[in-house]
Amino acid sequence: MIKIKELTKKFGDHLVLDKVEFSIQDREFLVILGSSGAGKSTLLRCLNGLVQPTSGQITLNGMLYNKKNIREIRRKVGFIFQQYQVIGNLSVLQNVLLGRLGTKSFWNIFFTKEERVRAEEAIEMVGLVDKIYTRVDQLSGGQKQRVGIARAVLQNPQVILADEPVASLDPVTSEEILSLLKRINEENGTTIVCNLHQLDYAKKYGERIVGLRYGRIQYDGAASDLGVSDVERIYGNHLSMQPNTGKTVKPSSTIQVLTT
Amino acid sequence: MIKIKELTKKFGDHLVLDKVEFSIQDREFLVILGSSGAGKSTLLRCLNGLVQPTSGQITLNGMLYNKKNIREIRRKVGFIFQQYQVIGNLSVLQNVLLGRLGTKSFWNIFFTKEERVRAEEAIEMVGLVDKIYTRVDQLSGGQKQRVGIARAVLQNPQVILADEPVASLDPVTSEEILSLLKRINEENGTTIVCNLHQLDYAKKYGERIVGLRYGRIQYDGAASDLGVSDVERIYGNHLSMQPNTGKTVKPSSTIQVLTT
Amino acid sequence: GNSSSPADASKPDKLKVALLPDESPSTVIRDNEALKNYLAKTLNMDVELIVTTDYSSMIEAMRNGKIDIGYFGPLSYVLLKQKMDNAVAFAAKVEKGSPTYQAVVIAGTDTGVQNLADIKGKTVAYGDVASTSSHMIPKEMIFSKGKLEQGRDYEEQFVGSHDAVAMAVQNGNAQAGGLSKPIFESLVQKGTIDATKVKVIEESQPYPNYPWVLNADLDKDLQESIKQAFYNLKDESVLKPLKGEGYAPIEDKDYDVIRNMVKLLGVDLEAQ
Amino acid sequence: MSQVNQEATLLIKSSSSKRKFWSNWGVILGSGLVLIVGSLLYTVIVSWEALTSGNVLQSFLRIVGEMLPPDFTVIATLGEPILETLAMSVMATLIAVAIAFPLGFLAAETTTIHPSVQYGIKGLFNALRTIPELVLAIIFVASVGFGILPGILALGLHSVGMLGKFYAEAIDKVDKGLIEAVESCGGSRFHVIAFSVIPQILSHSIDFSLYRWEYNFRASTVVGMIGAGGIGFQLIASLRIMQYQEVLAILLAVFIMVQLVDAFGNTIRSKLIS
Amino acid sequence: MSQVNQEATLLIKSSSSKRKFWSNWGVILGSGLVLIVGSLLYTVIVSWEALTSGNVLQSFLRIVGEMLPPDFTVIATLGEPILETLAMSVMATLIAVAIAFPLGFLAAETTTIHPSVQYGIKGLFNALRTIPELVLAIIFVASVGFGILPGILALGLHSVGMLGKFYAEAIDKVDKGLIEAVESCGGSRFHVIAFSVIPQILSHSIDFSLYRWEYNFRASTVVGMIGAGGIGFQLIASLRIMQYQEVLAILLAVFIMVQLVDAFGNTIRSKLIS
Ligand SMILES: Nc1ncnc2c1ncn2[C@@H]1O[C@H](COP(=O)(O)OP(=O)(O)OP(=O)(O)O)[C@@H](O)[C@H]1O
Ligand SMILES: Nc1ncnc2c1ncn2[C@@H]1O[C@H](COP(=O)(O)OP(=O)(O)OP(=O)(O)O)[C@@H](O)[C@H]1O
Ligand SMILES: [Mg+2]
Ligand SMILES: [Mg+2]
Repeated sequence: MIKIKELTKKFGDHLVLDKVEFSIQDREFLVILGSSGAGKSTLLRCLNGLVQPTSGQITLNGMLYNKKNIREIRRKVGFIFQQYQVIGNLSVLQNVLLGRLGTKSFWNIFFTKEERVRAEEAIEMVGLVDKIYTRVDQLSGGQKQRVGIARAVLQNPQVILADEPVASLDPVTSEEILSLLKRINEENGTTIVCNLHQLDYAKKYGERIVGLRYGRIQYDGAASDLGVSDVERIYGNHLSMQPNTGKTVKPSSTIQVLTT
Repeated sequence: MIKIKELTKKFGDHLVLDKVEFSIQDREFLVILGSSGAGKSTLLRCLNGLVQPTSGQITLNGMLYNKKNIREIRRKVGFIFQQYQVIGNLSVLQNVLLGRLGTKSFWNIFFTKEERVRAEEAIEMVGLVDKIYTRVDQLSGGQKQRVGIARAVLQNPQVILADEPVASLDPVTSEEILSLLKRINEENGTTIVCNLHQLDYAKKYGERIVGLRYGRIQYDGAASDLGVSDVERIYGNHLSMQPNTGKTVKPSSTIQVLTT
Repeated sequence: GNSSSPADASKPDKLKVALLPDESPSTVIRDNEALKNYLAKTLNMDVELIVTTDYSSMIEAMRNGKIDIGYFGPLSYVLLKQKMDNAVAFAAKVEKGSPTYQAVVIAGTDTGVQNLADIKGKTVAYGDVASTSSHMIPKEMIFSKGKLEQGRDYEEQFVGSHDAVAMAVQNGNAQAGGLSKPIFESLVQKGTIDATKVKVIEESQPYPNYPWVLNADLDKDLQESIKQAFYNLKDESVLKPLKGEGYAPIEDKDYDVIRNMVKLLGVDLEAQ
Repeated sequence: MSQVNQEATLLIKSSSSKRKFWSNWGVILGSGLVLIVGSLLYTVIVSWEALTSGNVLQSFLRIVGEMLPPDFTVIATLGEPILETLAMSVMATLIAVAIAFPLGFLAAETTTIHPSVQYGIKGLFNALRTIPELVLAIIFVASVGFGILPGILALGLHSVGMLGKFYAEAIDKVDKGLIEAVESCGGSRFHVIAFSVIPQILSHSIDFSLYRWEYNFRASTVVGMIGAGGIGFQLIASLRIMQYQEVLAILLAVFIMVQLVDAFGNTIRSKLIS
Repeated sequence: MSQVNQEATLLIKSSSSKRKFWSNWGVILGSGLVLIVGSLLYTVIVSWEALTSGNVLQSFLRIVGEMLPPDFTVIATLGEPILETLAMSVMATLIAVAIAFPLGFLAAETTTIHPSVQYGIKGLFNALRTIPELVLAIIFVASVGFGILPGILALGLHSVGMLGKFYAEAIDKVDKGLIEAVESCGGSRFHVIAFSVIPQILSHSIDFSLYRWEYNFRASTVVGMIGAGGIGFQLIASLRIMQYQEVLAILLAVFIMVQLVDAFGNTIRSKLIS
């Protein structure tokens, strides 16, 4: 179980997370919603220890996050990055094998045959078997995303934090990946925390939804209970761009259409 | 009008586009669908001259794509990148101003006050006004995406090629961005070619849909006509991961759940 | 003194001989085979010849027992001796019948410099800081006879080598310069230096020539055979590349004149 | 865990075929190996005696000991030489950057106008690096006389060779995606350089240039030998007459300068990143 | 278009406040400017005469003319010296890489174990660069005698200073996101280095190391002076007696070597990228 207490994060004077407080139960499939810049990624990164909170506490199974046990926590908490974060000049296989590093001693950089076989299985899962020796900087966007997913899958952690894992994937692949996460969740009992932008996926796969806005929790409840008013509270009309406000058209501007 | 004739692209011996042939009418809102790795990005990149086709021809308003007129073509054809491709250590404003470069002489690297004002307007459009002087490497994923959109908007081209412009955006922002593209399309008469992964958006915003699979056109028709069988033809069951195929469970594998 | 040669250095199986040619080192390399063979035959032992262009490294190598005998410039010998009691100068090259040599002060013909006193306000080219004949001797000449002091009365420039001194004067970068007389003569003879453009304005008194120095830690018999090998050197084919007529015995006190000169010029050699 | 998986080591595969991989890298690694083993053998053979003679450490300690304590009285005379060296190194670096930076773009595959120009300029850089500062300095002393000017010219020209090479190599390592970002807007080659390449190589280029400044400061030992002045001459002069304590004091003065340049670089670097 | 917009020039803003921007960069740019203008003035003042005296070009052409045609007869004698230099430069570079590469990680902010270690090792690198090869060479001649060994040790140790600095700077420029990729899996600091940092700096590091090899080949002119042999001694010897035609011939031989190293580097680079 992950307990988050008064979690606050500032970048400079920009408050990104504002006293966020909630718990994540074991075996839960939690979806985090929020508009762009709401702090979803930052929250997830805190849960993996990649971002040092400005204040507040996080515990995993009662273990407080701190420098000393960070490797142990990370071994138990896998991460799928929004911006792929795959290492361009390593092959797909090498990138996926990184998922095993948490189990290795400080100096050990070699992988066993068994680990390799498992990595190949994970790569097969995400449909990249024909790219196994390809350098990942030659992959398409969705393919890179899947490398990151295979990496987390191979890690086989207690918790998988997935930061928009299907953002660059087509609907079929998206559903397959989310089903995969769901199955890992159900069959292996892995806790899944997943940032999503698609409400339909959130409702279909998530058990519980946490909605963020300006770094504060706006909604925390069952996925099935999420109503239209909740969605509005989460997303608001946060862009300055408001259609049909009746602003006057700027004359002779080449981008006049935008300013109406 | 863009005419694509027998467009073929190989990376090594990997055939990514296979004699693709279709035309894009002026003022059209065209959505390209296809699974991950189908060749959507490659197709769009060919249309901007960023990828040199292995064979085949592309013409814009009858002008053949070649080295000599590539700058002229690009000035008329804007691009929104799937992987943002914003320049990390320039500010949001500087990145957006790049959209004006096509109109400038070879050596001119200065921008006028007017251009700057328009850039600010475009930044306002995409809701990044408070980040205008921020270095873009400090932005969230969706914010970077919006910088790329503002850049194309400022360019005010005849054609905007958008490679998954809303992949990293939340639903509200996504709809706003797509509405924005739609309005540019309708009010300015800008042709839009847009790679999308969300079928519902494709149907809502696209007039016409082209479906790609393994580099070949599987569907080309009105968005409203896209039926379930077409969708299956476009996406297929392309992952090797097939649920319920009854494979035997590998014993004692920590990722056994994946191989069922 | 801190001579600390290892025990087995007193009778090495191979004699290490170092040359620091104050002129054409490439010629020396090309021609050193003759000297090497002569020594090997006479001493009946292996000989290794080392040629360097740097004074400091040779001094340090000698002090640390890395070479057994070496051919030093007078000033570098003085420097060495000061730090190594066991360094013994035993032979000096005989040129024109005498184990001495001279330096010259030269000047460009069109500079109007006729004598040492005319150097006032001019630029003088010297070779290397630690060179006897392309620095110390000419500087002393200008100081004692011309009554001019560096920095106050004229400017000095170090250009690296004897040849470069002559060249600097010839092409007008310096109005005057100092170098070894034999080298200047050979440069004129070769035509490198045009005698109508550069002239000698003053010759120095004779100074003891370059000494061969040996390490007194060597086996006494070996020392003696080495000395005799040089004193008895008559073979033209060996001597010609060395540009000498033979080698004459010499003693440490012969170099007192250099030490005095050093003191006169105010160079502080009293380190440690 | 005893069975080691070769795929996962750091070797980078350029293709999925193992055979191709080895024929690609085989030549490179093979010739590298021959060079290394050959050099090692040669060195050991010719230096066996020196390596095994007993008093290596003792001699080493003695000469180092003679440098102690540093004789700081020499510092008093170093004021002008340091200023001279500073001016010489700054000017040399400035000249070098001014020439090498634009030429670097022509020497980089990514930004050159034609392969023949690329190879021509790379060759020029190689030639400039080949000619030692000492030789250049001699040529310039003959041309412009003594003083810091020949030193500036010699150090500056020689530096062009190194800086140009480094700039060009950094340019060839930029993210091609960000070049496309500018190209896709219809930007010219010059726009690509100004808005994509330069922002990407800026940090590295500053590092190279500052290193070269520091190098030029130190390299005054070389040109100092032949009359180009500066602290280098003082160092060589003290070395020649075996005033090792002075040598150490001068080196400490140079060290402070090196530390300052380094700190300057760190400041810029942290400002660029933040 | 006459009105120029300052925002869009290449200056990189570190904050949205103009004031902060200037106070950040003001010090750096200000001190840079003082240095440059000061140096320029000093140079012009002390070199005015040299610059304006008429025969600069004439003298320059004369001395260059004296180098022509190159005297290739000297090449025949260069066989062994070239081999010596090759062995010396390879060994020196090998030693330098072996010491500097691991130390580089300790000297980089990104991978160091403690700031004090970081500054300590950076200081060591600076010190090693400060001591000229010539001084190191003399120390090693005193320790191990003449031959290529003192040359190897001098060049190797001096090179540690440069390579270490460059490695560390490259490490501090890696994409932090890719470090997170390994960290997020629970990788140790060593895993981060092996699987994220090294793949990212590999290409740059190879460039630096090859450059240093080439540098060490060329720097044999310096250690050649102290009897370390090699082609550098030949060059200095010919230079001292002003056999400029020989000098040119030797430089051409060195140039070929430099071109070869450069081509070797290009091959590796293109293999790494493909
Ligand atoms: N390293 C950083 N330095 C400064 N500000 C940052 C940094 N990282 C993120 N931010 C800011 O923090 C805010 C939240 O960022 P975050 O990445 O958590 O958003 P998000 O909810 O994941 O958005 P998206 O859906 O667009 O990915 C943004 O406004 C962003 O600009
Ligand atoms: N530079 C390249 N070198 C080699 N192969 C490439 C390169 N770029 C793309 N590919 C390959 O071409 C195929 C199509 O790539 P493309 O980026 O067009 O796919 P896509 O349809 O945009 O997929 P996605 O939806 O995942 O972005 C992929 O299999 C990819 O691996
Ligand atoms: Mg995010
Ligand atoms: Mg794509």
